[in-house]
Amino acid sequence: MTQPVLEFGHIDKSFFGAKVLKNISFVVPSGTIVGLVGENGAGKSTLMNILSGILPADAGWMKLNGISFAPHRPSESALAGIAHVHQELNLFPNLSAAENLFIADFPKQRPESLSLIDRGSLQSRATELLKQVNLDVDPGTLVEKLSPGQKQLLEIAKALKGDPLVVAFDEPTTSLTQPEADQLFIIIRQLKEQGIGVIYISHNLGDVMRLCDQVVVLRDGEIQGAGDSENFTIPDLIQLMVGRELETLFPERRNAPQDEAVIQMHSLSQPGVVHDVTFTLRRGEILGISGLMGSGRTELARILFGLDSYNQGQILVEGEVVSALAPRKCVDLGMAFLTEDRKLEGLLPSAGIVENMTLVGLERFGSRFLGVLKRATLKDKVEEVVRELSVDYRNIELQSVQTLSGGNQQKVVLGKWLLGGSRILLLDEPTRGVDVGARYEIYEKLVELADEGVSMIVISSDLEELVGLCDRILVMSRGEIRASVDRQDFDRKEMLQAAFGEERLT
Amino acid sequence: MRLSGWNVSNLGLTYAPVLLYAGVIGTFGILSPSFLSTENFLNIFVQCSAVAIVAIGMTFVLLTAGIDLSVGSIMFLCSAIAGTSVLHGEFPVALALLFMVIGGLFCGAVNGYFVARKGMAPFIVTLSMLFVARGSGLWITQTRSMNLPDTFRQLATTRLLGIPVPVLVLAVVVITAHLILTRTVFGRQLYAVGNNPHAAERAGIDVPNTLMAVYIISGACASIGGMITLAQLAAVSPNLGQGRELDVIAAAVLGGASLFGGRGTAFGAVLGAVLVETVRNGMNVIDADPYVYPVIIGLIIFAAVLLDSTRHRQLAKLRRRKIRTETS
Amino acid sequence: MLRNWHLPFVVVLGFGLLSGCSEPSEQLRVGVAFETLQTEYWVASIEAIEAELRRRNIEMIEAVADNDANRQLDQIHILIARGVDGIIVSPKDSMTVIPMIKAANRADIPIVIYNRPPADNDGKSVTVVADNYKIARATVEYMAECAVKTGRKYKAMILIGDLGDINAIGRRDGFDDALRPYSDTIEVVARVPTEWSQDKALSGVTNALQVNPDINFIFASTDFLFPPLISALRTAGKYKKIGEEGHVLLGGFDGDPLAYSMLVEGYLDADGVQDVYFDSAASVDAVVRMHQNQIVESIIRDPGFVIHQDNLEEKAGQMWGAQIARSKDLTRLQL
Amino acid sequence: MRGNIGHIQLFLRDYPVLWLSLGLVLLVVPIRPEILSPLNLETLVLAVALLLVLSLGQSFVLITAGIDLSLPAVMSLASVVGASCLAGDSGLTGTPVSVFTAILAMLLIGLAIGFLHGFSVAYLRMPAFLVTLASLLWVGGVAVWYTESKRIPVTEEFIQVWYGRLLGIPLPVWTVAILAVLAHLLLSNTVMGKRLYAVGHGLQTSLVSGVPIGRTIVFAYMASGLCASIAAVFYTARLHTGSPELVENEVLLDCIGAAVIGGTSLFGGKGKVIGIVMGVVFIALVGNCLNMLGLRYWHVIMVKGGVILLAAVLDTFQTRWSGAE
Repeated sequence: MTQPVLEFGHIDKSFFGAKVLKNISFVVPSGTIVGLVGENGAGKSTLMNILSGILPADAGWMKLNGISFAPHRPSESALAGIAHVHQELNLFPNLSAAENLFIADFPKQRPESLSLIDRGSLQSRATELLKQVNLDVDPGTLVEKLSPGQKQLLEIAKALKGDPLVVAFDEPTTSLTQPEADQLFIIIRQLKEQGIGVIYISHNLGDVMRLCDQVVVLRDGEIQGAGDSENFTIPDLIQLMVGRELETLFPERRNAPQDEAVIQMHSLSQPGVVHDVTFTLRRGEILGISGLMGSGRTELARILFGLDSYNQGQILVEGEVVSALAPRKCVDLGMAFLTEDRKLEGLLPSAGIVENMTLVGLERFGSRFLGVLKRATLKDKVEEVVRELSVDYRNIELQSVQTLSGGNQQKVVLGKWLLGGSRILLLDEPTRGVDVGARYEIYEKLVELADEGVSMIVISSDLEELVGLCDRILVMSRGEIRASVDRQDFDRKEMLQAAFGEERLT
Repeated sequence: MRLSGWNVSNLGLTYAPVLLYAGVIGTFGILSPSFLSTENFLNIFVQCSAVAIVAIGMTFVLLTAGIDLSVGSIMFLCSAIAGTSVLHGEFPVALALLFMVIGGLFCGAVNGYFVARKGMAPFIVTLSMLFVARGSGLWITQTRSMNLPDTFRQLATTRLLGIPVPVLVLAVVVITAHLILTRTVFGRQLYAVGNNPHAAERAGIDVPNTLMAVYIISGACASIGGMITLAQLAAVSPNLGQGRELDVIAAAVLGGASLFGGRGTAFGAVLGAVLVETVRNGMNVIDADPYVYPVIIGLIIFAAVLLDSTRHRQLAKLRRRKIRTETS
Repeated sequence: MLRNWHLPFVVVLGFGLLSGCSEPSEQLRVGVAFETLQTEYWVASIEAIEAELRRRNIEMIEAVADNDANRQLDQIHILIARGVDGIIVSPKDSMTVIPMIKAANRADIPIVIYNRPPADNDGKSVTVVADNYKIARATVEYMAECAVKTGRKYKAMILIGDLGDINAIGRRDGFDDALRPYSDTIEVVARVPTEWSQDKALSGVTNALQVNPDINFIFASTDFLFPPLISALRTAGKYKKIGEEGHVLLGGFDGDPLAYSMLVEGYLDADGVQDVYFDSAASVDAVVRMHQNQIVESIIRDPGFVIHQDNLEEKAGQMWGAQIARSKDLTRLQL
Repeated sequence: MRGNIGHIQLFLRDYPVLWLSLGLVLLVVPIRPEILSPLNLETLVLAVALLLVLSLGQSFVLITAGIDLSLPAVMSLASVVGASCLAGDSGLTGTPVSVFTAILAMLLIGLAIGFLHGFSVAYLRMPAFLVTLASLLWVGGVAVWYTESKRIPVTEEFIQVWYGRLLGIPLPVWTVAILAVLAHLLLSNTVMGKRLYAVGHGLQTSLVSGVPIGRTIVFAYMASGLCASIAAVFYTARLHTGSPELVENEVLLDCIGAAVIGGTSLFGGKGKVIGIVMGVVFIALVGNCLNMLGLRYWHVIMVKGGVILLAAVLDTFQTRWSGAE
């Protein structure tokens, strides 16, 4: 048994009388990866906030390397050797990779009172750190030019800067493709080899099972189960997390897709982006598109929704040839696009639920002349959809959606399109940053819609998700469709191979 | 390598601002040969030096997504302080200049206090300062204009190594500002704060102090700009600096600073100021109808902005990530 | 609850009304509304008016509109609401003053227009104004005579004021008309728009001197623009006393302290003077007489005069700038 | 009753500027009771009306995260064009038709320049600040150029637009009240209103959601131009003058300041007509009180700055209260 590097003892915490953490005790041994799982609101972030010194615990203690540890502010915690890799990327796109690494403690030239940056030392120390995480870019590169995976690696490099004893990862893979995630896991295992204690928080239970040595399951602020991960199965974990049995994560389809084509794409090409893409989406079909980040899957969706242009090929919607696509026109055609960047393209973060939900379908509630809104109908309708999707909120008008959890945010975006009467959904990473319970609810809703004849294209990096949900999966690589697999022929290995395409060969 | 059409248009877009300058200078050069003399170019720099210096300070503020509307009034208040202390207090000129800088630092610190410590909107805080500083200045001068001794004027007309002092001051300020922005911890952290103040706070940057500092810098730059104006005019008039905030912000933004923070450079601010002054000077030199001045200046700013936004859109298109390399 | 909430309001209101009623009303009160205090001329004017009012034991209520005609109209309305016994207004221009006259007429309060005459209107008002065109023309004519005497050719420049100000137009036209007969000796090569702003004047003059280095005849539409003009001339090495080689013929308008000291030192050839003391005394006198329902002529003209090297001793006593300069000993500033 | 009081308290808490306005009046009344005289109240109401037109127009643009600095210039150009329509030799001079034509011409100018701004911002992706700043220069320049700085008189009929009364209440008060109610209904109750907020909250999201952002932004700037023209009609009639220098640029600070004090965000997505009205009342009241007190010129300016700061300080306290709840 290895030395415990971090210990939590009987931690309690309440907000305004409501207990959010109750008697939390567990140990993070050095050189061990501990998975911390639980639904949103289970108390994971509160616990991490206590660890990082943002919040004080009401009762209980923590020990770091056997010494009692009670940080009062984040800097204290960092100094003691606790590092965090956040879900929300705390990077500054207008600065270089090296500058991002050392933003709070630049190496300085003598005399230090001048605060002049020692650029040589900055460069060499940054290079060294980037090497540690296998990130092969020039430290002078602006962060806005890095891919999401590279950014996540940069975040880790930042965490490693202070030679930490414990590194806590909070949803590190949400914006990563599978190979990028694999790369990340290699690095995390390296940390483990170095004797660092790792806390790994994720909604992706597959990853947790693959990576972690031990798991701790939280529900409503209490530990529901803990131990070596070999002793748990994914269904066990889910049951512990949600407190009820979910027979399976993916609901069964009741109706098969109809034969009628809703979208037909013929030999669509745009130089440098996609090449000769042909496929058909049928009514009531859930069509998955799998592929690596940068395989052209998101770009294809953007073209289909009129956000980007194409120079060859034809698109038919409901049998009619459409040209000069634009989002507005697509919306009129009954299409919806749930984008991968929820904050920038999906939500009006500082607006309320009603304002967000009515964005697409607004005209349907306005009179023909002058567009005067029927506010009562509108609010009723929003409340109906909100109920249907079981969105959790405090005030439907005044609460800004950025204060909602990821799952609820995604439900709002989905609700926006449903309220707008969309019948063809393009869903790009629909469950990114969404916890297990909400994820199940979203799947359920999607399948229900498909059964009612709504067609959808689901783009996801999570192959598990596509396999569970889709009637058919297209595999893309380098802007081309490499394979089209029907449900009965789903084979993970084959699809992965297709996704890697030429890359695997070289 | 063959220059393809694509390359030419790309080059043209990348250097669009340069082409604009060349166009403006070329047009005036053809219309009046005396426009192209070295002396006249020095003139342009001398005449825009005050605005350029204040615009550099403004760039610091804009980098944090703030705004400083009070610079024109600070220029006036500082000049009023200097004028009064020399005329009525019989202080030596050097001391008066010191008072100016102290005045600028103080006004900037007050702005900074309310923005950084009280978390108030910079627009409102500096708008208040605009009124308070101008009011105080008018109070001090009793709205009289003051004519200052010759020592002040000599500050503006003396040349070192053939270069007028205001241009030298501008050079010192712009180089210092450039070094601060690119080579110091504060400068780099400034870009971080401007990009995302919450993330900057989490990263351990002292955001309030950074904000405080930019308003103080802006106040100081305003006082230096006031100093140069004062030296050039050898007088304090009650409308000194009035409405200057718009000229200054225009210069900074023409030079590439974003009103939404995180973007901008010191040299850019100077270029923006020089462009506007070049047009004004050029029209003066070709003896254009005075009524047409504002029309032309407005249209050239419009053209510059149009060019810049077109350039950005086109460059973004051209630089879009390529997923596949076309073999054909 | 509601009553409590209203109570302080009612108390203060009542107190206010009471104190308002008990205010003594024997002393006359005159509202003085100036469009701007931007130049020495306006400051001297308002101070002269204040002094004259004080001499007559009349209270002055000041309002300055900061170049905004609409704000000035508001201020007039507020003066009327305060129940002043008369108004002296220096308006932004000849047209926007008309609604002010009408408002005063409606309230039956006498109104005197200072310095900027109103356009034709059917309102009742008295205007005290200097003849800008005539004084400017006389000033420039004197300069032209000086020029002719030397027998040389001259290149002339004018610093034009704000083109929206009728007085600026008058002075410009006076300049043009004065030089018309001398077109073979004096050529106008530069017209610098200044909008009454010193920094615009500075860059304009500097540029003009760059293009036409041989300019040697300059008329400034206001003395307020002398500091930047001198700055530019010195930089170009052209600021010379009368009689020195390379002297530039200089003329100005207003009669401010700086102009006086320039005359004394021999830099300035001529200056058109508006007689501030006459103007202010006449304004106050008119407002008081109108209040007493006496008949006052509708325009009181300030003839003004040109002060120049030949009549300096004789006229300095009437020049307001000279009084100020002497009282403050500003001549020692050695501009 | 209790419910009512609850509402009043809520209202006061949401709009601390109301407290401040009230305090200001209470402070000034004992010194200058004339402030409550009908004559002065009318002056105050008219000042509110004038500033409110501009602030409403400005807030449409502010809500979309833009800004319109061109107002003074647009007003000047509309003013001189309108006045020269009245002075034209069309044979209509002096008839109500000429007044109608003049007003129409003025409104068209505002709409046209507004359209230009909207187009530049929405379709050419130019920054609003610079586009409208350039217009402030060139449109104002055109006005001066066109008239060579001369003032143009207007007819007696035209003046009635401002001085006329209906049921004893001045016409502009009616006009502005109707305008404010319309603006309120537009912003809170129509498709276009919601789109304006959406564009201000998130341009990219609005684009993806099929909001016609181009049209929406153009609408905002045209509304702002229209309001500027209406203000120009009022100013021109009030001052009896078509003038290329109708207002000083400071009016911009007043109208943006009023909107911001009334809760409109310069970063878009926030702003209500009721708040803007209160901001405008406050700014107009400060001006009126200071003139009433007859303070020296410089004290007036200083106090104005101080009071604006005070309003903002109160606002941050208010935010903190509601944040704590």
